Amino acid sequence: MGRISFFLKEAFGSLRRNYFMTIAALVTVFLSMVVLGGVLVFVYTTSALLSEVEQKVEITVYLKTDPDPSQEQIDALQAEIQSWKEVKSSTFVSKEEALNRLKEDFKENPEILEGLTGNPLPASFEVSLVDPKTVDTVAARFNGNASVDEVRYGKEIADKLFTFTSQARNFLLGFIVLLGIVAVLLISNTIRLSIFARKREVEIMKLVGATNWFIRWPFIIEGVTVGLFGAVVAVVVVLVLNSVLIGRIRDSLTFMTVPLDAVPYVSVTLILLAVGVVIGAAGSGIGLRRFLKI
Amino acid sequence: MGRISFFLKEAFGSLRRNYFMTIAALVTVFLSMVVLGGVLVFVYTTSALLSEVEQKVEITVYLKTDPDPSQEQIDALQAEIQSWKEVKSSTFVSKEEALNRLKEDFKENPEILEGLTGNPLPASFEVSLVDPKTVDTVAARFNGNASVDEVRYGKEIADKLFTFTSQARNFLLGFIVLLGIVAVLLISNTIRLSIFARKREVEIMKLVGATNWFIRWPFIIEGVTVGLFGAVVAVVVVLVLNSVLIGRIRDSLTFMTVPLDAVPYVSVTLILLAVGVVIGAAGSGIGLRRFLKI
Amino acid sequence: MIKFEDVTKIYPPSTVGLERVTLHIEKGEFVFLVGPSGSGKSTFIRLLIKELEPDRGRVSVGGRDLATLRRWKIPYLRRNIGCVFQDFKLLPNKTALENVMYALLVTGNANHDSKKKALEILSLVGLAHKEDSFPNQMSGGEQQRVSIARAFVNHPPLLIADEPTGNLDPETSMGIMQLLYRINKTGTTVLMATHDREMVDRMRRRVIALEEGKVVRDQKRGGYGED
Amino acid sequence: MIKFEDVTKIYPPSTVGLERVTLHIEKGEFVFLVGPSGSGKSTFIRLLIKELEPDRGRVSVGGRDLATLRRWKIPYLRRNIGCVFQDFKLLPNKTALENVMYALLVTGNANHDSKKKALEILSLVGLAHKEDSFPNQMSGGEQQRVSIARAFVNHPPLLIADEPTGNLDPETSMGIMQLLYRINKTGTTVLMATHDREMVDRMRRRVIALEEGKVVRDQKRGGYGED
Ligand SMILES: Nc1ncnc2c1ncn2[C@@H]1O[C@H](COP(=O)(O)OP(=O)(O)OP(=O)(O)O)[C@@H](O)[C@H]1O
Ligand SMILES: Nc1ncnc2c1ncn2[C@@H]1O[C@H](COP(=O)(O)OP(=O)(O)OP(=O)(O)O)[C@@H](O)[C@H]1O
Ligand SMILES: [Mg+2]
Ligand SMILES: [Mg+2]
Repeated sequence: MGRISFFLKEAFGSLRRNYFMTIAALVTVFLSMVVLGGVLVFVYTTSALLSEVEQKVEITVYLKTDPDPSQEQIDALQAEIQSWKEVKSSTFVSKEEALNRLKEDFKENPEILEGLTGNPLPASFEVSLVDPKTVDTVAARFNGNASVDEVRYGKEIADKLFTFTSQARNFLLGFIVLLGIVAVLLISNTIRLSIFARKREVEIMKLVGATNWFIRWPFIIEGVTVGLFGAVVAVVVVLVLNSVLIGRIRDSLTFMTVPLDAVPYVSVTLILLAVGVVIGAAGSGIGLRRFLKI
Repeated sequence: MGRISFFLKEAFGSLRRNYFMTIAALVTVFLSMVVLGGVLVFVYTTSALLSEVEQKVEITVYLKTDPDPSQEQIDALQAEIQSWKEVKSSTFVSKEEALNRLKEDFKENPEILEGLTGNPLPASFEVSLVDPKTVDTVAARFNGNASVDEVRYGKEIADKLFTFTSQARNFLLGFIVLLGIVAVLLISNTIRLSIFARKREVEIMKLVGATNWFIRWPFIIEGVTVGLFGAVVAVVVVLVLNSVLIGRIRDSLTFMTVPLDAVPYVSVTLILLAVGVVIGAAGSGIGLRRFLKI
Repeated sequence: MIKFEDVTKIYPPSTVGLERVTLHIEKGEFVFLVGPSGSGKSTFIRLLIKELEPDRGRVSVGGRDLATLRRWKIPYLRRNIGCVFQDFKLLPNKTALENVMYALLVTGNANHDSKKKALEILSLVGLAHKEDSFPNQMSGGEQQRVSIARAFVNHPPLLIADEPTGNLDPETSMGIMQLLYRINKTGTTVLMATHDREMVDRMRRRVIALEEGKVVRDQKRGGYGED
Repeated sequence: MIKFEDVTKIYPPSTVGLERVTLHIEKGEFVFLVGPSGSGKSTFIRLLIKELEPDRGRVSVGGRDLATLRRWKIPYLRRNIGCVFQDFKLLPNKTALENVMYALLVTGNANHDSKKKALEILSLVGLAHKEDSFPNQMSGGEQQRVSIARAFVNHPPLLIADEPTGNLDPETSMGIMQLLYRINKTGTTVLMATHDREMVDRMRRRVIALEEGKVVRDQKRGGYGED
């Protein structure tokens, strides 16, 4: 019988014979992981929503009206804008379209626009950005451009929004880190408790001549098994719940595109599995330490 | 030595002598409670924010323009509106004010309004409600009113908003309930594990003639002590963290009034303490059951 | 006092604990239970305190059929049977004194001299100086004597001892035997499982010998081996 | 083989375990350790396997000073000392067979006949039929014999037994003693703490008597009591 197969046999035998503690540990791992995973998903989703909101920050570039720029100038400007890597897309709104929009706005009180002769409205570019945080930089580039009259992007609102979203992100990040620590503590706590119940067993092993590692390996394998198994079940539950919930939320949120693909399933899965395995192993290894001193 | 004082002595002696398990149980109670409490606070706060958003649903009642209603009619309507108990406040916007607002909106392109002669805009009432959900009922009351031209309250948006907020509330409620269950399971799990480690002890007690309740009381007192103590520390941490965080969030959220008083400290405290005590007692009592069968 | 009628106990799946044991022990008797290792002595004792249930037959103690004894009444049965366990069964988190006192406290009517009583019994077994020691701070023989003290302290009408001198030197054993003898004199029924040939041969009391779960000898004034 | 030089062990705060013990046991000797309950026999043994450290003096085993033995080397010391513990110290989650095999497996060089070996030793102590029983499914004497089997199975050069017959009937005890005797004949040093007067008197081997932690007698061919 090889060493490794002996350790494996020991570990699985012990998991079976101490089934009560195995179940207790599994339950703790599972529950902690479900909460951690659920919150991870929630944070990812919220974070995607925040990005969505940030995307609403656009730059409107009003062109001069007196005289209006020539088509060449407009084309040149559009080409320049689209050559900037910060820009996601830009739409040209012609003078006519601007007027149509205005008419649409006032269709209840057409009297207001009755006296209008000609078209006093400027043409404009609506520029949306890859990273909305670059709005200041991009806006500044239009300064001094001959065709541009004015650049508007709601600087104050944008700044406030960014403060808010970054605070929210910090908060969520803090929450995840805290919850991660909590999950780690809860799991290692339970593993240590279940090792504590087998304190006498470990002492006997030492007294009949087992080395520390000979005792440790089966315990570590047990810890890893419990951690991994609990995490796998938790991952399944979290991902199933997530896809069910997201479906429902999306239905009720038609005015906002909920990014269904925002949750990186793979990384959530990997994070949970890694936490399970590492804490399982470390919890066992560290929990044993005090009993190996004999 | 009275019975109760004996049980108390037993319980506290045992907490001291099994200090390792006491600490493990305390840590679990504390951590579960901090998460539960933190989320309770978060849910209360978010729920208050949702109400804040719902408050933005207003009814705008446009009065007729051709001819404009008389001052008496306006006063009468205002009196009537304010007599409805659903109404929180109502503001009269006169024709002049409406025009001023329009001019303000177009101060960049005054040309548009140049041709305007007279004031084609209607006067209006802006009605905000105690409970925004009554918006349909209240809006319907204006039907057929002689001075009223049109009632607008963005029915579609309002409906969507309410679906969203109610879904969000359900989600948060579900989250809290789930987390409550998780906390209960985690705590009772740990308590049962620590009782399991004392299985032999319980069996011996039975074999020397102790009744079930004689064995149970000290364990229950232990459970209650751990539950209560862990919960108290958690409450303190949660409330302190909350007041620190809320301060920071408020600073960054100047465009929205964050309701600092939204968190009902007393009920959060009571919920956590009650959960701690009940689970401590029940966890011990139920955890013992299987070992009392001897 | 004790009545076994055709009692059989099989440990699952098929280990014989006791097989068709029928016997009768009168109030006030002093009985040795002997037999090789694994012959069923401890099984016999565990049936008496209803730690085990027989698979067949009837066990009664003090005129009470244990099969019909309600679950909640079991503690009251056990309080009337002082029992020295082969593996001591001391509470690990209690000192010697607390372990002995526990048997007094469970009865509920413990009063202020329960501590005095417990200390007295501890001196009787030569452990007055160990009152504050925990089980893992005592030698094997000391633990055994605490277990003996706990069984005595209630003055129960029936005293059962499962190899109470296995970890004791001959001198201390003799002391314990004399104690049991005195206790028996006051009317207490004493049942003692033992391997101590010398002691059994010297006392010349009733000897019940078990072998593979069956009673192979029941002698009024017997010795450890066949005469 | 074993050398105690002025060894004192005080259990905190002030219980004397051993006091100024100086003695020497040669390779191949057969030694009885006797003394009343609480006289320090188990303490003596626990010092030998470095479960305890002496407060003063020097313990050496096989020419090795235990005080200077590095922590990671302790398991190798213990594999060379077979030890029967007074409280058996069986692994509760392992069967009789697994418990015995464990002592073979810890050495790392266990091969395919470790199971055969373990079974052989179990039959030697009369427990072949209990190989699959867990400790809590065995009688006191059976557990004790598993502990004995585990101590033997490695053929260690030093065999220590702490009251290995306390839970055994005289016949089984005799069997175990003969086993120890045969093992000793093959050159193994045997140290046995016991209360079995009959056995000590019959064997006439070296007897070391302790009393309150001190050596009060060390006789080449002694009996249990003073001659
Ligand atoms: N819980 C159990 N499960 C299975 N078999 C058991 C159990 N307890 C005891 N046995 C078996 O029942 C038989 C009788 O055991 P018992 O403990 O009554 O013997 P004993 O006479 O007390 O022996 P000893 O003198 O060694 O203490 C033994 O063969 C033992 O292995
Ligand atoms: N861990 C400990 N802490 C404190 N005192 C102890 C501890 N272990 C043993 N003692 C005390 O040390 C003394 C010697 O104990 P030891 O176990 O060596 O006796 P022993 O000769 O083996 O007795 P026995 O024949 O009863 O087994 C006893 O008085 C005992 O109470
Ligand atoms: Mg027995
Ligand atoms: Mg001893």
